[in-house]
Amino acid sequence: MSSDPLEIPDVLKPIENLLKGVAIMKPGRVVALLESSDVVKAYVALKARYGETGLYFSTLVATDLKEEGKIRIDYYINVLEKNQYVVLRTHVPRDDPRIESLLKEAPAALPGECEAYDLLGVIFEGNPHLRRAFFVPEEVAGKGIFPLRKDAGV
Amino acid sequence: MTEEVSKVDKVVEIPMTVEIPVGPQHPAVHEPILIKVYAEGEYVVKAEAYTGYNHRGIEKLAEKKSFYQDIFLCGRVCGICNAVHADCYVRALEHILDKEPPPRAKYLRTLVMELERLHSHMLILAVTAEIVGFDTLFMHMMRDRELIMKAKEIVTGNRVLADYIMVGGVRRDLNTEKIDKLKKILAKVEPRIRHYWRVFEEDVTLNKRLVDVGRLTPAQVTSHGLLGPVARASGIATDSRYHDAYDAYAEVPFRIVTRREGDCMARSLVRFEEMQVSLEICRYILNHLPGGEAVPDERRLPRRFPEGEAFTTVEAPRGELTYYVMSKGGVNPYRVKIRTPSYNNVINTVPFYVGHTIADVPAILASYDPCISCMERVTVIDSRRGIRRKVSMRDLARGEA
Amino acid sequence: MARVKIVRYSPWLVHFNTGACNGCDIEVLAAITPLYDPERFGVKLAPSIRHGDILVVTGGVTKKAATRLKRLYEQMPEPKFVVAVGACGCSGGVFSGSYAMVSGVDKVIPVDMYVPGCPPRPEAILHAILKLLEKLQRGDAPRGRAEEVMKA
Amino acid sequence: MAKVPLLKEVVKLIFSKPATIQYPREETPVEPDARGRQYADLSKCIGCSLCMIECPPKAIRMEKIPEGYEVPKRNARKIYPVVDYFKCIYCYRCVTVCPTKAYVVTNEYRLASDAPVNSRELSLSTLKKAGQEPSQGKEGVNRR
Repeated sequence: MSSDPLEIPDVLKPIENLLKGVAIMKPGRVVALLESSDVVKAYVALKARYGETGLYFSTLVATDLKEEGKIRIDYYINVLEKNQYVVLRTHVPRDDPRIESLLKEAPAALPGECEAYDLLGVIFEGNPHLRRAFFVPEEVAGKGIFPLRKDAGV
Repeated sequence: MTEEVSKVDKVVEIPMTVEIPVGPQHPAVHEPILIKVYAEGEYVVKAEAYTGYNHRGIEKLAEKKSFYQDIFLCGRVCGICNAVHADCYVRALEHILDKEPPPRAKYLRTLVMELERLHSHMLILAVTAEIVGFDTLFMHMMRDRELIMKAKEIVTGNRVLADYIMVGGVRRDLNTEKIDKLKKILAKVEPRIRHYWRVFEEDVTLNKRLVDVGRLTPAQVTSHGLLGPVARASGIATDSRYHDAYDAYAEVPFRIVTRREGDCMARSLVRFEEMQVSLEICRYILNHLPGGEAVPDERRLPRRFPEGEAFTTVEAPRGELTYYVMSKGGVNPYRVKIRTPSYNNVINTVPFYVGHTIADVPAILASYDPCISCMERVTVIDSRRGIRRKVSMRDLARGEA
Repeated sequence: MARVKIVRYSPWLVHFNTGACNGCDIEVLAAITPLYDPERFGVKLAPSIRHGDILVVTGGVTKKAATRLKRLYEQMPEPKFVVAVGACGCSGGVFSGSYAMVSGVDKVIPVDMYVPGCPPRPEAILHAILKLLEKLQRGDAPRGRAEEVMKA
Repeated sequence: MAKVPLLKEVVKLIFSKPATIQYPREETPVEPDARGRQYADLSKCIGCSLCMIECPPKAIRMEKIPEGYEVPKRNARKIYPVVDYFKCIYCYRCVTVCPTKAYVVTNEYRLASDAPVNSRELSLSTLKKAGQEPSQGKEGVNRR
């Protein structure tokens, strides 16, 4: 993992000034480390560069990193023009996981955000569709348990 | 909003158990989903999706089971595209282990995945025919689909759930006798597919029900993250087989099928052309199968995995399927995230029902290829009289509700 | 008992997915297609639960689907029979132990015939239905009803 | 125009035989190596429990071999795996991880039953009872 600007791959050029670091995930995915407040800006910059039909939002992965006290959120974006996957990676604190919603810029983030809220309790500010029991059975959701957290005990 | 609701005179609830592979914890791939459609007269004014009936807690379960047990668990996320799920997960494991399967195994994996695409596309096209009221075509297509199921049985040992892919290779090999049998089956299937293709292109009923229905523009496709045949029918050339060139797709010749129209008919025709491409890939593989070992000794595979993470994609019959696997060492994965294509294709397209007639809703939904076996019944609520009644999807499609 | 006799000649199936992976669903669908043709035995898919005699349940029961399954079962006319299809339907299969599952169908409603397999072949589903018809021939009461009688 | 292919099809179908397989009067063709029920051959089993550990749905339980059977010496703990066919997903992981290749695989799929079925009888039938020949030879057995 390095923050050397010389190593910034071509595909990340539009968000160069927001980067905190760059890494590579197998097999050959470019990972851009960002502040949690910069994710929407980064997506907008990528969209401005590659165009509305030049990229699409693919997957949102939220992972509970219990030992570090953080929840990691990865946004996977497929840049069709460069034929490359870009991962916007950010961390939010585990006891108050809040992040701005990407819904306005990418409607495709809807199911991913709803799921991350229901299963891990990440709050996406500005997403009106968040609700518990989207997927989780009411019995579990009613107790305030987020099943994918490592200490959920289910 | 309130004004709008007061104008609404009919509320249609569709608890169709459409199988969305909704992925979160992933409910099964095919999830029963409830789409509530608010209609004004015959026209839809608002639609909402409710999900969770099929949420089986797979992602949590995957963290509790070992890496190898998860191969079989992932295969059971979706019964229809099971080999694709297993392949995606296994390739993630192979990236973590830094292991490369032998070329023969790569070809065999590709063969199984293409057979799966064939049977899945045939199923959804048959169901499309059934939903628009062409039952005979449904029965005929299902009859010929049995040939492909037979082919799958010959290769993998089971008609549906393949359980064929293992870290470092596949679990069964082909011999010349089996290859001959497969070639015969492919030769039988091809004229049938061409016949059905022609029926779809020329039949009056199908054309009336499918052409110009559920049109999507390329910008809608990318902004809403739609995948697979749905995206390709609108002119977006997205195909993981090309993006990632996994397994044997780097060596096997194939083409990405796209169309420009973006309506239900275009999606059906894209599927037909893809079946043609799949047949060609299968034939190429059977003719050019490399020699060597393909079956690893499962007793000698490493039990413990190193630390690492991998994100793999695969082109499932319904679109791009992604797996994220993270290992912190040991025998269990730390995180497995599954995002299935129907998850995007069904939930994100809910707003696009607005403006269509109620009878078109099932036809549009079928063209997104949710898993239809579960689309069972809908409830019609007449909000003036407050009466609810349940009708079948087919009656609804025929306008009898 | 007289009603059981009537059902014997032409039992109608109702198929319900309670959280299956669709593997069993497509095999149930395949079992009603021309190659297997259960209409030879008078078996056909009923359009609504209220016309059905045999409820074919595929998949392990998720907690959300369990209430729906119970309601459906109550809406069926007597006498009613239940066939659980697939490893998940029989016992929860590979999904047992998850927080979202109740597991097997028999945890929710009484089951008359189990069809193991993952997924069972269409022939296996036909075999199960034939076995159930044999049971009817002998005049066995459905399990669900017998239990209700015992309770009363 | 559109009528032509359908008309041809109709004529063809009128003169063709029905596609239906007359099950159960007629056996349906099943591949000889299709994955059907499997059970442990106790003359080879060493009671190592690996299949139980690896089984994805945890369908295998290790049980004590009852009295009166001649147990091979290698099976020191005198235990054997019992497969619960209601839980089994027929993935054959147990078959492939077995260190002594003790599992017997068949293509038997007609397992429907109204009471739980498992492999206890089948497995025990592969062992000699004190002073008797083992009752081998089940339908469609092919060994790996």
